Amino acid sequence: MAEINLVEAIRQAMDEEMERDENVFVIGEDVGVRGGVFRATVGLFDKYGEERVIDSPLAELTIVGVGIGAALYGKRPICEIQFADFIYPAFNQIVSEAAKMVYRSDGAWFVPMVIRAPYGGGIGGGLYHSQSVEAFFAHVPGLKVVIPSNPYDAKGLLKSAVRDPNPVMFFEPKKGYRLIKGEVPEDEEYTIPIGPAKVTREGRDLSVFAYGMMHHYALQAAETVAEEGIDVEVVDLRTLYPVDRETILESVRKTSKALIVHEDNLTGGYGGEIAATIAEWGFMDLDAPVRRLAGPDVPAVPFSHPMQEWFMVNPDKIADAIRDLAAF
Amino acid sequence: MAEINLVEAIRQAMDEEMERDENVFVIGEDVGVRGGVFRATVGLFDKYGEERVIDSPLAELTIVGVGIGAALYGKRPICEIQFADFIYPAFNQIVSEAAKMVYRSDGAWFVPMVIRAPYGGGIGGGLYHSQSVEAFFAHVPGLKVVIPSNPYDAKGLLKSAVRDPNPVMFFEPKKGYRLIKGEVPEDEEYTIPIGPAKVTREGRDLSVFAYGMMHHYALQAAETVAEEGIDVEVVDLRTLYPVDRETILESVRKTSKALIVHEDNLTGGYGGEIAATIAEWGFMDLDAPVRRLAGPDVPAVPFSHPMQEWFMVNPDKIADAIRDLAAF
Amino acid sequence: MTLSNALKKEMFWVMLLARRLDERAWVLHRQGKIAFHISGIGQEAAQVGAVYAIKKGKDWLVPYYRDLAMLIAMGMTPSEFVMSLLGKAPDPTSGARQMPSHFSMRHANVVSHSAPVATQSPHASGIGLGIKMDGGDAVVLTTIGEGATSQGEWYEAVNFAAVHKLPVIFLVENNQYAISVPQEKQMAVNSAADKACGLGLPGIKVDGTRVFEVYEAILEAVEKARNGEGATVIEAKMYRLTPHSSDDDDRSYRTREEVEKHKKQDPIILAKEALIDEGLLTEEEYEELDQKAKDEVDEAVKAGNEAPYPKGEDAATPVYAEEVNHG
Amino acid sequence: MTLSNALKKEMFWVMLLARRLDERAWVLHRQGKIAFHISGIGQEAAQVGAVYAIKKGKDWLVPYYRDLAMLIAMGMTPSEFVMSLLGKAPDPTSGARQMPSHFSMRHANVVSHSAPVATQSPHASGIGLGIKMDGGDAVVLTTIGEGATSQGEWYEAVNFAAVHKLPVIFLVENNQYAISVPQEKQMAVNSAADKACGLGLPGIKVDGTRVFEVYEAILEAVEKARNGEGATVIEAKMYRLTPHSSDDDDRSYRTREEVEKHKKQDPIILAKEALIDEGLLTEEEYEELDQKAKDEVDEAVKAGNEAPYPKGEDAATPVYAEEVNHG
Ligand SMILES: Cc1ncc(C[n+]2csc(CCOP(=O)(O)OP(=O)(O)O)c2C)c(N)n1
Ligand SMILES: Cc1ncc(C[n+]2csc(CCOP(=O)(O)OP(=O)(O)O)c2C)c(N)n1
Ligand SMILES: [Mg+2]
Ligand SMILES: [Mg+2]
Repeated sequence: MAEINLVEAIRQAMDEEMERDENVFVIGEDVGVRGGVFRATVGLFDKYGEERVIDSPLAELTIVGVGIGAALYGKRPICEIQFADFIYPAFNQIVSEAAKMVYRSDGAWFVPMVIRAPYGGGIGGGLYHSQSVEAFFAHVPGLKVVIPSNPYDAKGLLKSAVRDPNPVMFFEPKKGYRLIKGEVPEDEEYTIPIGPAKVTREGRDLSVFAYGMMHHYALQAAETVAEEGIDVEVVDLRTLYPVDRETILESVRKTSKALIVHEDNLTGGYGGEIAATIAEWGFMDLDAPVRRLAGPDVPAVPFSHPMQEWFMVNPDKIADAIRDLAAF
Repeated sequence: MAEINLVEAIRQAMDEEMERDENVFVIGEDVGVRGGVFRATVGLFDKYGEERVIDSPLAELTIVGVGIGAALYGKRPICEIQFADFIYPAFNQIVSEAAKMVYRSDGAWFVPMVIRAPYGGGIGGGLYHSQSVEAFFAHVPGLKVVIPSNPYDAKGLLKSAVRDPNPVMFFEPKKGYRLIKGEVPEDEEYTIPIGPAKVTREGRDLSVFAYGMMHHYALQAAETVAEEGIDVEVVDLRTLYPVDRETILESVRKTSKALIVHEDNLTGGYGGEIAATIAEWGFMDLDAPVRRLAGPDVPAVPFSHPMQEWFMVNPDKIADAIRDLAAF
Repeated sequence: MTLSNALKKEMFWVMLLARRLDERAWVLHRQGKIAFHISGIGQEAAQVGAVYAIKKGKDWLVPYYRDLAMLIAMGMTPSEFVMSLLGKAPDPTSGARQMPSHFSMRHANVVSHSAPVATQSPHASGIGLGIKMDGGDAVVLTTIGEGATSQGEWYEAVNFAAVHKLPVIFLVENNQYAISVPQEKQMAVNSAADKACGLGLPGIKVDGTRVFEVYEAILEAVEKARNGEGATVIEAKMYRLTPHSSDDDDRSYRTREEVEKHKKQDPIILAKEALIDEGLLTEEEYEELDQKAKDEVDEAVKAGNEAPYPKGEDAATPVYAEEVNHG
Repeated sequence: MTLSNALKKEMFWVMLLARRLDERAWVLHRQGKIAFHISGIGQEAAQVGAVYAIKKGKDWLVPYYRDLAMLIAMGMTPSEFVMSLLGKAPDPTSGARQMPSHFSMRHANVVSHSAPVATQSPHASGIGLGIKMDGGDAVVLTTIGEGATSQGEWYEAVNFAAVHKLPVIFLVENNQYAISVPQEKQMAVNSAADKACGLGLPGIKVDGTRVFEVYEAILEAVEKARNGEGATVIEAKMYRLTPHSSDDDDRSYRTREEVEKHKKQDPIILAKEALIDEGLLTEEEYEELDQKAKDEVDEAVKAGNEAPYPKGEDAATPVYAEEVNHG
């Protein structure tokens, strides 16, 4: 096992999949000689050439729309959107086309593709380099939405995403690209199935549901409050869509209290779906209100440091929310 | 008072606002000589001329992007998107630009505009003329999202939307355009504030939260079950974003049971936010799980009649869900 | 390559069959038997001329909703079309999920079409990219209305194909209206072909009412594409002889005189005349063909009427590829 | 209209001030005092030339993130820019909500800019529409990078302005790269100005390193627009002399030789030489101006350092117009 960071895990996954299947290719802005602005595609251009590592025009609709066409033809595109904030020009292609292709053709056509995008705040990126966009897509039948929280999962899930016959939205917590490190098997190939959430910390007192960077923070907060005697179960949702309702409800059955954490705006955010799931099918297990801790309802993370701090959910805020709910 | 239908109420609102304020103008596909494919702008072209009733190129990004520019300049555009299903090309302009303008300029710039779009199924429109899109927008700080359920509200709310200094998404239940009729004052001018939900039927046993066509059906279902002795309170949400949490929680305080109804897909739909609101701040009032009745998680309403019926929520399905919850 | 006489007659037959089928759809709508029809009447020459210039089974077609004649030329049967008109279970394009005319024929490389205009154009470029990656010599033909070329989606698709010299033919069927909106409110150039100069690829104009002229123009572009010389934009100009769809009333935005004038350029009449002039067709043979077309359409409607509706719950799947079961 | 000598010197002064300010931002970044800078170095001639061709206070500017010199020309002070660099509360563009260089100056008709490229272009057309509706004779100048013209958004914006003959100048600042991607991967035409022919409006090329040439070219387009003759696309070609931003490392995609070569065409040097040639400037005067610029930048940095950060909770508003309180 070697310890690598999140972005390296992602790079390795792409590299291995490109090596395994010559239909896999990468398309995006600056993914070629530059190796991606976050360096996720470093080395791929040299290894696979400009035909399989394509510097697209500066147009996200092109990246995704052309990717869909290539997928219909039989290729396996990995589309990189430079920042999740810039995915909206491709929204129509993703929602109207990629997501609905299987259904509308009664299964005749597939769109096996991955759309990768770094998301999330806390990196001084201001309103347009910090957004969380998962809620827009975790509502669209036909898509799968995956958010890894650590290198091991990132690599295994991305490899599964590339092999998946459906369009997979793969959102990467960019703040964790270099910050989050973890062990990844060196010689042994592995994948992680898209779908199941994972209990990453067992506990009795309450359940925290999170993903991406917030899952990383949730584990930290859980350690903090453990010293105070609060025994937290942490669930890494990993696949946001389709939702793994069973794992969520099972955890609530055990702890009777639920806190959902995300950095996206509270209202209309993904947490609503988890809360609703619990309020509907886990109601009889509940001992307390279902709590959500999320970004405030302002457009996005502001640039100036104090404002960014005000916006961002962090381990302290999570620990506070845990204490609050535990005390209920 | 005169009885008019929903689309006529909308037409009247635009006509009156254009008469009141010469900065108000309409832009969209076929809104001119054709009077709109649903006839919502009939007569406006003759009355106000082609400068104020603009047949745009076939491009929704243009409609909204140009509308934003005109609003920045000081105009009051009403942008018509022919079907809500076709709003996605404009997603970037709405979410990145219109919604964030006030915040990002610290209040220097406003975007007073209305984006109107017919939404919803049950009209034989198939996958791309039936969609509900409110969940995408009722998550975006800076936008307001309004869905009227009857002519009186439609007229009053649309007039408020035109006068609102913010971008307002105004989604109209197209199935109700001619089907839903109601009294509207003839000579007396009125507006309805954007924001408050409305209790449209008082009841003790449980609360149904709905909007648009589903609110119309919820009232019908409430009458049906009333004969069986179930006393339903119906709340028309009307403004989906920002959410009127107070009215929702007040109703739950009274009835202790909540059913949320929408025609959009269940998972990740707007109902999740309402359920989460109740599960968090109304938890102590609840006597039963928070229920959602919504469209199934398939891409959109299929064309063929039996499949459309299978997809659509209707008064019978609502009545069944009410009976179920009442019996809990 | 000049067309054989047999092929010319075949092309005429396809146009005629598509026309009779299309007319029948209007009748079915007037009879209240179908909910919706969107028509290709007036555009058959462009559609059939174009499809005969590509190689069926090898090349790709990414069509739009007016391309009924194109699909007939590609092998879709009238009864398959009627299934979709009626929303019957055997509809092979979508299992009756989509509205009629949202074509798809995977076995013939005809990609599934949706309703939001211009979304198909980037797909064509992506298919072209795939072909180029594999070093293949197939080409992609994609169609669109002139109104829809106002979408950034079309611009981006053509731009990508131009930058990468992809084997794609972007055929614009300019029928002069986008529902009620005339061309001059869509663009400040005279022709969608003129847009090509701003994108760095050839732009060709052709009379879209004349099937053999269209064939020649497309063939040239196809051969270029096949030889690695890249993409072409072609505008075929014609006139939409019917209302936009069965939901439309075109009297609100154009005069009857205008429509009548263009009926003189009906591509079926022009093709018929051309064949008669060339001695390839007689009035009698035409009447026979016409009767045969009507008979086939009758058969198709009969088959459609007899076919079952899908069950409501069939609509639950397939949302994801793994739910697909064609067993 | 020929430029007065005073105006020429003023333009040079603005370029120089912008340059020194921009350079200081790089220094602040190297010192770890700011988190981010995106530079206009190499583009000052185009920016200042363009702005002097419009009427401040009357005309509109819809800029993009590289337009520091343009903003200085419009009246933004160096200290205002430094506030945004440092994320300090007095930042007048966004109250420190946005990253630096996301300009806005409402009192000067400079529209707020965001980061997603090309979103500003349709706004320019919309403002042009408003002006036309009111029968005004103001014009709109909007800028964009050559890479961003690949977005459908730009195409749609120009198309609308062309169809409606709106008073908009679409200035493309072609600095030859979009981060690492060279022009030939963006477009198959030689110049963004060549895109105009496909949209039915004039497309003009100008040397973007020569401030007075840019001025002349823009002025002509502005006068046309003011006279109701519609929109123009203008490409000013220059070279991005710095990395894309402080996050970029341009050595991965271009050689040092290439960069050095273009430094010989530095617009500041060219403008200085032109003024000296015309006898409007001496080396001594230049040194004085330069010192003055550096002093002003020093002052600005000092003011920036002394200014307070916003409070975290200031970020809670204004989300909606009714929360705006400039009292
Ligand atoms: C994105 C989008 N916006 C609006 C529509 C509604 N609509 C369907 S066809 C049409 C006009 C299309 O005109 P054109 O592209 O010229 O093709 P034609 O129908 O004339 O063949 C419109 C506005 C749509 N289908 N998609
Ligand atoms: C929609 C969108 N996609 C990607 C980016 C990231 N990005 C910022 S600047 C840039 C390159 C812009 O190139 P160009 O338009 O030529 O302008 P330049 O920076 O060279 O002045 C990219 C890809 C963005 N800001 N917006
Ligand atoms: Mg047309
Ligand atoms: Mg550039």
